[in-house]
Amino acid sequence: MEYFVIIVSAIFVSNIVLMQFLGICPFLGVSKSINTSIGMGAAVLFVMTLATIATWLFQYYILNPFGLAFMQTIVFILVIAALVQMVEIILKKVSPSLYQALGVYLPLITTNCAVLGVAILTIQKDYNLMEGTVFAMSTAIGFTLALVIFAGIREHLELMEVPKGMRGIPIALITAGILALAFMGFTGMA
Amino acid sequence: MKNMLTVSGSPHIHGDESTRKIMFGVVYAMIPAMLVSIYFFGLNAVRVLLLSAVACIFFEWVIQKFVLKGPLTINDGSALVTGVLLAFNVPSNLPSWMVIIGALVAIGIAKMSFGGLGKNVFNPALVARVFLLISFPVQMTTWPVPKILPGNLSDVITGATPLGMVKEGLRAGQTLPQIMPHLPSYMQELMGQMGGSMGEVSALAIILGGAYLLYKKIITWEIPVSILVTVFLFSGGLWLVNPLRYADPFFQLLTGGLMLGAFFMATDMVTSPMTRNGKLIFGVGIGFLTILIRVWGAYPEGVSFAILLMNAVVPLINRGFKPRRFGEKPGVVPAVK
Amino acid sequence: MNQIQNFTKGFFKESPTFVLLLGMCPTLATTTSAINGMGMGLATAFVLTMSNLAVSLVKDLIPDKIRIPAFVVIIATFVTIVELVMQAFVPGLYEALGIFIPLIVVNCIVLGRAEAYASSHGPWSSTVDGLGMGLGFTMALTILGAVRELLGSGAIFGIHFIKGNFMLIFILAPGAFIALGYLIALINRIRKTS
Amino acid sequence: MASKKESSFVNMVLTLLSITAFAALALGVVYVVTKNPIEIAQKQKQEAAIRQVLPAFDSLKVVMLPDAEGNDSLQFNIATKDGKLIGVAIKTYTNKGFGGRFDVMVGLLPDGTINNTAVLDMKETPGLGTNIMHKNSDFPDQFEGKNPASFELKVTKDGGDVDAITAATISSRAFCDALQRAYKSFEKNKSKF
Amino acid sequence: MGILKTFILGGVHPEEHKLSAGVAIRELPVPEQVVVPFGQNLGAPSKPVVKRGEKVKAGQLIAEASSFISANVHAPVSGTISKIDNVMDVSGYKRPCAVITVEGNEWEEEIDLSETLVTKEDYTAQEIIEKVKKAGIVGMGGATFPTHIKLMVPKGKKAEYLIINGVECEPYLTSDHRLMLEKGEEILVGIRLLMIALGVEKAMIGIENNKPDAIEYLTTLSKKYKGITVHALKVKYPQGGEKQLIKALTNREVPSGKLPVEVGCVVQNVGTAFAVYEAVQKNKPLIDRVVTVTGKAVKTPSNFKVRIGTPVRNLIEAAGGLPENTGMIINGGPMMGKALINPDVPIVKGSSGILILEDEFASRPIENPCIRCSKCTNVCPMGLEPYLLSRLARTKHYAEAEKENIMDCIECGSCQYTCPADIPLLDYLRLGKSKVGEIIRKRN
Repeated sequence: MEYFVIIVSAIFVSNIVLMQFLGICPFLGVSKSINTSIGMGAAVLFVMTLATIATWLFQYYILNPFGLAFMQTIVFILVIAALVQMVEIILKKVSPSLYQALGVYLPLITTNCAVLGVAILTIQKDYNLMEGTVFAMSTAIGFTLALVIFAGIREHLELMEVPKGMRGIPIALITAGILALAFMGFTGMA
Repeated sequence: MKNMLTVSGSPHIHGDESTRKIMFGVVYAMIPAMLVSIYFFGLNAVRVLLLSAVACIFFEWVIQKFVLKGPLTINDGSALVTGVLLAFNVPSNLPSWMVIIGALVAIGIAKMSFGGLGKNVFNPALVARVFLLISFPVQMTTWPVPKILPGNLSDVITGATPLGMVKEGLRAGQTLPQIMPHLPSYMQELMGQMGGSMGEVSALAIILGGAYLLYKKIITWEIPVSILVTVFLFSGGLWLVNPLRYADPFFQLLTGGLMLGAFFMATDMVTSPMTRNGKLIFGVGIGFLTILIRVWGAYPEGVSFAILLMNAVVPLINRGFKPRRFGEKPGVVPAVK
Repeated sequence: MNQIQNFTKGFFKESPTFVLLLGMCPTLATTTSAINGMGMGLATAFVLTMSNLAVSLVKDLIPDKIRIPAFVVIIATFVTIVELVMQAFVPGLYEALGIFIPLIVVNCIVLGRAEAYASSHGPWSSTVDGLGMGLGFTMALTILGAVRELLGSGAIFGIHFIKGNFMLIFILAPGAFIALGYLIALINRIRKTS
Repeated sequence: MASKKESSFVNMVLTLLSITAFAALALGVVYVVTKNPIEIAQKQKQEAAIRQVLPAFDSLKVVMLPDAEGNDSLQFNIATKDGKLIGVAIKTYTNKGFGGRFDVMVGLLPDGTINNTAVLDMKETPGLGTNIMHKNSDFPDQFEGKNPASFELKVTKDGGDVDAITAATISSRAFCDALQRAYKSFEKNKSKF
Repeated sequence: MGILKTFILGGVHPEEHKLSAGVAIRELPVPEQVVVPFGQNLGAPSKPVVKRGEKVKAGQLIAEASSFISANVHAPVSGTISKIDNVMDVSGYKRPCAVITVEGNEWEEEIDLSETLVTKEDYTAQEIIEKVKKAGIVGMGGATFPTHIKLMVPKGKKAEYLIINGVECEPYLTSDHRLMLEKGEEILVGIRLLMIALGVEKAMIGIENNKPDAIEYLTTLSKKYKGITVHALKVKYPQGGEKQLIKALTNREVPSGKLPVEVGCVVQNVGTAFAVYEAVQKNKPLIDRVVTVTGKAVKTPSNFKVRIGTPVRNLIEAAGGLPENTGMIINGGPMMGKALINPDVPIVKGSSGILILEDEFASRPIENPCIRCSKCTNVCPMGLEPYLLSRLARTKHYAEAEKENIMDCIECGSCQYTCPADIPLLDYLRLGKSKVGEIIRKRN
């Protein structure tokens, strides 16, 4: 039940993009087509989960024992950057096809604040490793969900004559706002 | 032959459908619910209806004329439809300035920002309703108790909606059999003698209007039927599992904005899918989300949220559910030797 | 470009928020009131200025291949300093801004300016650039915060014009997107006409 | 412009190491400097709440005491002035809130009269449930100076004396629940102050 | 009879306005001069074999097929070739034409001008196809695809049914209807000949239920002819579309981009069957046809038997003259016909009707925004999404338009007919089709 609450909360109730404002850059930048959104979503799922596990281990086995918790930010960002690099190198060698699919998105993810954000939130919420992993995966799914829905709407708006002044980012933000409004319906579910 | 001949591409004749006809068809279909709201909520209902309609038309005109500087299309009746629907979605005692803000949100944010009629992704009246609900939670959830003319001309007593009473009762640890006696009867719910937004109270009046829309072929059966069936089955299943905790399916069908949502809000052409299968999926999604929010969410009513959420996935549905292309199912084709 | 122009470009012409559309996450998340927006902006401005200065000072000592990691370390250091200082002296604001203080590390403005400007300019210019951009960001966040606070709580900088709340939605998530959307549209319009 | 350093392995490792070392040093210094102020700030937050709900006092004793049912313990901040009991600030909670659990600091005078309340942490619906806080409405004012012995801590709908917040009965009820918990525990542990 | 057959996807039901259904076919007098375009068929225009000043007899070959998909053209009258020049034809473009000044009434000797019915059937398939080819017969329903090519079943395919299109689903038009009533026997003989040419055992005549007299008449007659059945169909436009008619009669669907023979069917129009009868039994090339002249403002809506090359104006005069408030003259029906620039262009092999619309119906209403009512999608007989395709074409997303099967569009106009927002959907679809077609050609 605890996991169920984490999952529902991360995907819907506190959707990372629409309610927490993390990962807005890729949300606005990579959401022009449904296919790229799915690719981006998959890449985020992959990296976010790994990064959360890695940073969790760092926090509880290195930072906390040595009283270095205040170094969290700097350590986490380095761990994530290194991780993305490693994933890129390993993926290139092990599965070139997966690399082809996700490769272009990987460099973008280092500066995706959602990844660092989720790593920090996992610590803040006192999740254990398993909970943290579930949290990270559900958050990534929530991110992908928002991204894909949004991409669908933007592909649709692409064919419409949106007023000149509203085209591009303004209408995207307003759409996101109404989407967030709709997501408020999930309030209270977890 | 006086003038030059007109040369244009075929076809050269046109059916008798028009946007205006469709929009006014919707307005006519709303008349029964309008009358019921006036019957139960009196002059306040008239005030909200008029204000909302006039404000919506006015804002559309102002934005088209001074902001977008495009052609004026307020004659097409779509702003009127939005205005009446918005009025239907608020309590009859909502302060006038809030009604005006609602109209501005519906027309300004949800409709004209996207380019006007046909381009909006979300149902304008519902965006306004949810916007108001979240902005002014107190005023938007304080419902006048319906009284019959002429007693309702003056003082207003407020009460809760049946859904709100159920939610609160459950929160307070009561069981449904304990709560139910305080609720209106099915008959009262059908007629509309219960708390609620002014246009949504009478299931009967809405079904009447819905039947007119179906008869005039302005809407098709898929969306309302799939919503109602899903709500009935889902809530019925829950009710069978635990009748102390979950309300019975008839209650779910008759209360809140379900009927209004199913017949008037979800069927909005602009924001619903294009194909039959798409419409069915859309309706099932709305029905499912409605019960999900009603039963497990913080808000007692979920129809508006459910419709807005499904509005958001309409582009995906349209992509996933294409009409059956001719030639896809060749039928019996003889073997060629 | 003289230093005055270098300083002022961040306010309008190259406003990181309204024109370059950088750092959207904190922009949306922390602008529930003018004061919060301003606090976030100033924290970012500090990191931006200091990291620009530091990067321009050490740029020639850093081999190209590890440029980005080195910059990230520098930025993260300043972010942590801000974190600790805020925790100590403005704990209320620190709590209100929450996770977005550590997240300055991944704010594209900071790394973006380090990479695009400080790594090829002198310390003086870089500091001015960082300060200008940072204050431009602060201004944008303060404006957005003020708009949201006014519409949401009927107040600006905590001074109430209306008793109680106004349109609550503007201090919640949907209002953030909507207010920023219209602000950007408005700024676009002004830029086109001027 | 001075020529850049070559990207040789030794160079890269050395540079990164030295930058990290610098960074660690700088952070260490700042950490040491801010350590105390941070602790003070954190302590002050709670103390501020206690000061808000109790009359002026000069010394504070913190004890953990069981609640009325004896299955949980609450934090009692016993305040004295010149050695005389001024009041007790109890950090109580409820699980019945709209957004689940929230914490309330309740200041009770020695005779059990409610002096004041402060909501510490909550996830109630903005604009509705958040009205249980002083800054948002006058709902909490009605508890001031009331003694739960004579003032039924229930909303009027449930037969009590508390006027619920419009459209936020659940939060109002939860608030009463938190207060009730504190009061019962106070009554039970009275002898221990 | 039970439930009437029809096609399943989409379709509309415009008001029928078959004003001239009860008016017998009249033969229009030969004009003083005829203009015969060389390109009257789908495919390559034919190559002239006569010169200016040459004397020709009625039925004499004046231009021959120039490539595989092409058809012969014959002199419809006797006289002198006064000019070979570019003259505006029904397409609105100037195209090579032979202008013949009519002199006398001389016919090619082999042509049998008697009215006697000849039912001879002992031809080989090859003989029939040869005669059809020589006579320059093209699809008379309006598509003008050379008929002899349709009769040559590609290798590896087998025709099972000959489908005869007597649907005439376009409003106003009655030429096929009258032809079926007045030349029923000849049509059935023509169908027999077509069956022999194709080597099929079964032929089905599809007629919409708004022509009960024709259904009854042909049903009675068909009993005498082996393998021919008559089927009443529900009235629904565009049932005359090849693919729709096959679906209605056999429940088979021609796959996207494929020919009807893929599902064992070959479709011919009743007018074509009649022309085949004349070509085979009477040696008469295709030099005249039945044309409906109609319109609400037309004094006497009529059906005329007209020589190819006769100016449209002559037909209109014969039907009571051009109405005062004429806004548009259409070659063909109101749904798929083409608006004429002026009434001086000549009748061609594909002209099934001349429709005159008054001013008030001629101008297009102002386009409103699409309200996504999905009516266009519901009426599209090909299961396409016209609202989307038109948007894609408008915003130049041609690759997506191709993926959305824009090339399947049969240009029936149902979408535009039904659109409540008066969007010229078909105009955009045509634009999209031509652009996508270009892209496809470039790719191959």
